[in-house]
Amino acid sequence: MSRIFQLEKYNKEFLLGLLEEMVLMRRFEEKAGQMYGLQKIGGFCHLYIGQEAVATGSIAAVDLTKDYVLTTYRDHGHALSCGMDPGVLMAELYGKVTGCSKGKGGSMHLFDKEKHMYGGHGIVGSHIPLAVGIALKIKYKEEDGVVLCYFGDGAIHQGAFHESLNMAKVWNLPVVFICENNQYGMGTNFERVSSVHDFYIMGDSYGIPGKQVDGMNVLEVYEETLEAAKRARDKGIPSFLEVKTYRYKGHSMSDPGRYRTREELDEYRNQDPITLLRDAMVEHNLITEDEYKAIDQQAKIESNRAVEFAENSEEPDLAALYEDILV
Amino acid sequence: MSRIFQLEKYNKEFLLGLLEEMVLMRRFEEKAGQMYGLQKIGGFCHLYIGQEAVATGSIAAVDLTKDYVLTTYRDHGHALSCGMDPGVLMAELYGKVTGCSKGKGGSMHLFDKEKHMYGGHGIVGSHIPLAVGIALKIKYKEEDGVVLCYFGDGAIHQGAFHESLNMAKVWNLPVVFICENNQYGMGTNFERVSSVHDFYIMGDSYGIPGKQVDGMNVLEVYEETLEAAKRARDKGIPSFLEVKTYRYKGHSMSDPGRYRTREELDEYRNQDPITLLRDAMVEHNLITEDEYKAIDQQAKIESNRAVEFAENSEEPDLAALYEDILV
Amino acid sequence: MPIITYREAVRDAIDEEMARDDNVFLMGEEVAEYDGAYKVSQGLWDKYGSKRVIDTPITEEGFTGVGIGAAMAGLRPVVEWMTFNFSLMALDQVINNAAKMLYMSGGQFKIPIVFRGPNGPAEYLAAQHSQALQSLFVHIPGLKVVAPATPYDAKGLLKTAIRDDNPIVFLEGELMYSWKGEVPQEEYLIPFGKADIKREGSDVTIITYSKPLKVCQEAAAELERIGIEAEIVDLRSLRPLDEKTIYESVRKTNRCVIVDEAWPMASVASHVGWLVSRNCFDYLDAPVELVTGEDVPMPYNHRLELAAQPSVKKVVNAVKKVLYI
Amino acid sequence: MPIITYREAVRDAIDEEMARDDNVFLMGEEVAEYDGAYKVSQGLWDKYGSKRVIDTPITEEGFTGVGIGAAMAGLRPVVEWMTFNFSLMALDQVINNAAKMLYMSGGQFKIPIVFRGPNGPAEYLAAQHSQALQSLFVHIPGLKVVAPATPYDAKGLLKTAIRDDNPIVFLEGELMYSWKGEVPQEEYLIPFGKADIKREGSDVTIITYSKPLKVCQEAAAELERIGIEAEIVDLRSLRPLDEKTIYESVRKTNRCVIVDEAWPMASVASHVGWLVSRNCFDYLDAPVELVTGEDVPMPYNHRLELAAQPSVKKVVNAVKKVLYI
Ligand SMILES: Cc1ncc(C[n+]2csc(CCOP(=O)(O)OP(=O)(O)O)c2C)c(N)n1
Ligand SMILES: Cc1ncc(C[n+]2csc(CCOP(=O)(O)OP(=O)(O)O)c2C)c(N)n1
Ligand SMILES: [Mg+2]
Ligand SMILES: [Mg+2]
Repeated sequence: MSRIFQLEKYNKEFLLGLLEEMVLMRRFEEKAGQMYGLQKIGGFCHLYIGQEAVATGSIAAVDLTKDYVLTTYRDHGHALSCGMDPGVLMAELYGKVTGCSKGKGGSMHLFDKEKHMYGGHGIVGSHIPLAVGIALKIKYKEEDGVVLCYFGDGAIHQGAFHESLNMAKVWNLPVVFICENNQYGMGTNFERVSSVHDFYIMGDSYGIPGKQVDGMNVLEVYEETLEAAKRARDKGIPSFLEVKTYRYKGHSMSDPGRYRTREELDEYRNQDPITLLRDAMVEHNLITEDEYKAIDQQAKIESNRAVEFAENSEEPDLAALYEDILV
Repeated sequence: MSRIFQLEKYNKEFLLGLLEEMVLMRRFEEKAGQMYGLQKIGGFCHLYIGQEAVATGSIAAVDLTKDYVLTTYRDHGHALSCGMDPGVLMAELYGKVTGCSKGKGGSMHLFDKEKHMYGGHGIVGSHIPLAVGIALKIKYKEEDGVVLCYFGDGAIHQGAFHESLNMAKVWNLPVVFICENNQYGMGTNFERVSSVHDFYIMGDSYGIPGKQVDGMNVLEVYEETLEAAKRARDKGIPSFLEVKTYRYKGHSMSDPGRYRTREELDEYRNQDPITLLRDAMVEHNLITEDEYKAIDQQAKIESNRAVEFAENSEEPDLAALYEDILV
Repeated sequence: MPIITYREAVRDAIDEEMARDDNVFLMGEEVAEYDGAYKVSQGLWDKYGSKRVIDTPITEEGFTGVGIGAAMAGLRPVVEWMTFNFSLMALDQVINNAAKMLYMSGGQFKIPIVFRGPNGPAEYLAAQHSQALQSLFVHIPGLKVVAPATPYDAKGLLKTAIRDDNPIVFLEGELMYSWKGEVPQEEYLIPFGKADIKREGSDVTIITYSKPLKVCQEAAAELERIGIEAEIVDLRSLRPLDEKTIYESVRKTNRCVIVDEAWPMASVASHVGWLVSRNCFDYLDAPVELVTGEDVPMPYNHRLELAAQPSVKKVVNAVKKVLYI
Repeated sequence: MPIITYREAVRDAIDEEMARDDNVFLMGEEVAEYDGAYKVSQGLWDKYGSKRVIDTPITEEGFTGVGIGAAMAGLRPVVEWMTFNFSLMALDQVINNAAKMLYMSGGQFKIPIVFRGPNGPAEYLAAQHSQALQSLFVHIPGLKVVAPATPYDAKGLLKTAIRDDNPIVFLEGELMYSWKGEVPQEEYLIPFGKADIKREGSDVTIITYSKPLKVCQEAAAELERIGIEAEIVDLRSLRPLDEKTIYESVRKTNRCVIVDEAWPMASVASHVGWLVSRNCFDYLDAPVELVTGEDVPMPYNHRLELAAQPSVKKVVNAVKKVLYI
């Protein structure tokens, strides 16, 4: 697959920002995986490797002083895109009190109210209505915000998705529904459980504009989100973006991923979102190999620092068990 | 609205059967309403008056020795179309032990396993997956059946509807999903809670043929159901029919129906499904006014007999309270 | 004091809180233009308009989640479930989202929301439409659950609920809506976690809440005629539970009957039964008896339906049993 | 006797019943090609194919309803919920359809179905993925609920469940899947409603079920060291409940501790606590004590997570308390 990157439209800082963010995600996730292997992290841990362009491109298109992000348990990438500190995230993965959710949420439940990162949700499909509720608040308060709501291809079949799209349109609420179609639920190729194979057409059932987006192209994700967000912001028209992407790792750390072929995986690795942007930028003389290496080095350093921060942080006090149940 | 009835295609017995069935429904429901007024019947009681052509036309298109019917709490009409005895139905409405559900189900829960009337369900949308399950059994057992699953315009938004259509198509199951769009939930015009106003297009999201059907024309309902049932039976392709109809009475007996205008009601009364068929048959010299009167008289007699049967039946024994909880 | 119905008390509480705080709004099926399936919200749409009184599609899971999302973002939704029977479709939202958000976000997201509507059996409605489902909610940490039985309690507790920053499950009752009682004109709030002694007595403690209160009051009147003075403790708030008032009463009367229209297993009734047994161990002169809804799906037939519910006779018999008479 | 894991016991039960009866089939998320999220169904798809081992979309409400419909029509589905946390999305189907169909159809439609999967906390999963939800199901008439704690019990009870003509909720546990135990090669069935005395003792009765059995066994060993002989009653079946065995044991030991990993309010634990208090009133030398999951959403941090669950120490302390030592 060949892609056209019209880099001329963007300033260099912006492109570098996207690249740095994606590289940081990649290195952060590798580190998380490594620490999981060392049993520093336990439970479910869903890595974002391969999907970096989705969170990066789309969240770059909004303004989190007024806009909002909600996603699934596969939330490390989105949290980083929202500007959350890698150390605070890693500490949460470690279950430390310095984590964003005080060690009570863990990998699947990253939250930062200040940064408008509204979670990190574990039940497939169930956070989609929450996004509509946040959009309702925006309209109610006559604010200027937009909600980006991410979910997987597996969530498409859940009733909550359909109920949400209908309500968002009936009430004209500013939500952009973003399906990260990484083509697998756990071990299930989406085509095996889906009666249609192009999800974006489902917008039609709700009078909502639907579009398929190349999730390996961070700029396409950015552009499409920008347009959808603008439509939501200016006209209260919700949108539905089906972003085609791929995860390189298993569903979670415990999944060996035997349900797919080496070839398929390689095919996607060959259209790696980071490599694609880097190569385009190199081609356009926006970055040198060495500069890229420096970015990568920086990402590694930040990820190591995150681990260090997590390692050196305290566990929550036992008293925390009975805190935060009620206000 | 003018309708064309191509009566030539049908034999007289068949047409008379449809007419008789619709008239019986009308008179039965009027009687039920009357008995409700006399407090012989209590609770929720959802009359089918105005919608007779839907159950009559569609159930005429299937063979209940191998096919199945499931519907909502607005189930008296379907029960009659399935050939259930008016007396047994009225007795159920009275809560008598001679009722089809031994007086334990009532108006909303009419069942007849023998006649393949699989209920009578009270939770909006929740019986739709059951229909898919029955269709699964048909395929599993390599039988020749089809399931007709009825629900209202209000049920369209429930997640269960969408989950069901997807599964029916993924597994190629013989179900015909029939939305009786009588244009109101309780007091809510469907357009106020629906992001699209033509439901039949929703089939597209599931690769399921969708069609809008004139629910005041019993023959159109019959033809479309016949075609959908054939497709389901022969090819395992589910269908979605949106049947446009209207209820003359309130949502249930306690609803005065103030949310709609006299004019709107009159407009639909002027396309009454019974009158339309009767007039067409008169025009085609298939029936005389006197013969029609005799049919009507017969329906009244049957309805009166049903009341008599119910009145003369016993209440269930108190011991029944603890029966039928488990097998 | 003016006498109003339970329905009016609930409506007035919503109305007053909506007037007081712009962030409060009401949503649910048929709550706006139709004035509510049980007319609880009558007139509110006329007064506040479609922005603040919102008709939803029939999507319990979805609109409950929308309410929770709005609460995350700072609004104060009152979500009406047409009846609690349909709340089962929304239980994932209540349990996995509303009750857990504060905890799993490490204290960042409070969820100020009220889920309310009629709970418990009404008449001739059969199994799917006649359930008293409080036990399911009371089981869940992160929720508060209240179940007032009088107009006075309904108004005071609902106003407290709407101002509370936690998710509240507020149980009303179709048959209670027409019950009447004195409600002061002046504003008042009733705190959660306070039971109310609806009748003082020295011979036996009858613990109840919600609709069965009336049955207990009638039973107490009947018992009085044979010289038995029953004390009636109306829990009002199920989570938190006012253990102190319960124990004080039982330690005084030494006998206890619990009356609850829900099913018996893993219920509020049996929970309180264990609490009393444990914490009044040295005071009890007889085992704690329960009068609950019978352990059956609700039948349609009215005679059976009545037999499935707590009755004056059942309560009187239970009291006699704990008094060994 | 061969020693196998709990996972294998569950798998063998399904396998044997599928081989015995063509109407039995398995459906759920990832049960077929992926061999099950927890590998319970490993090999079954290879053996029985896509007709009888069915991967579903992620639609708990929908596929649970499909199972119930198939059961109405005469098949015998085994529905796997990947975990019980997700069963909340299907609760309306279980409670309003499966549990009520027989009753509201006047006895016409039986629902022979098994809902099964791992329940209760595992490790590092936080609030939405670590819930012991049995109390919600036990509350409902029209269901049967079983919760075996050993491979032997799991196999025998699951085979009974699959042959039963009623809706059965069958609770397993992620952390139990690797537990090992003796399971005979020959076919056997275990009837519902029979508790099993897992350890005999004369000083105190510890009532438990499911995963906490192990904690109770360890506690009993520790208590033995200080001369206390605990009798452990493993309920196995929660609905129906074997009251007879419970009372016999308590009437012998005169002291009772109930251990349950679910939350305390309106729980199986407090229900049994009330039953014992009431029916062994004259035999109890101390109030019944409960050791339950703490009344909090489950935290992610492992230390907190462990603190939220029943532990050997908590059980030992509760036993000491009822022994006044
Ligand atoms: C309601 C519910 N059912 C099942 C699960 C278990 N589960 C977690 S992730 C997952 C697969 C989801 O796939 P998809 O939506 O494509 O997201 P992805 O993991 O690929 O990002 C499943 C089945 C869950 N968390 N919630
Ligand atoms: C899940 C659920 N929510 C709410 C109700 C209450 N209710 C009963 S009928 C009804 C309106 C349904 O309208 P529609 O689907 O159009 O069917 P109709 O009554 O018009 O035939 C509502 C809201 C219910 N029974 N189930
Ligand atoms: Mg996916
Ligand atoms: Mg309708």
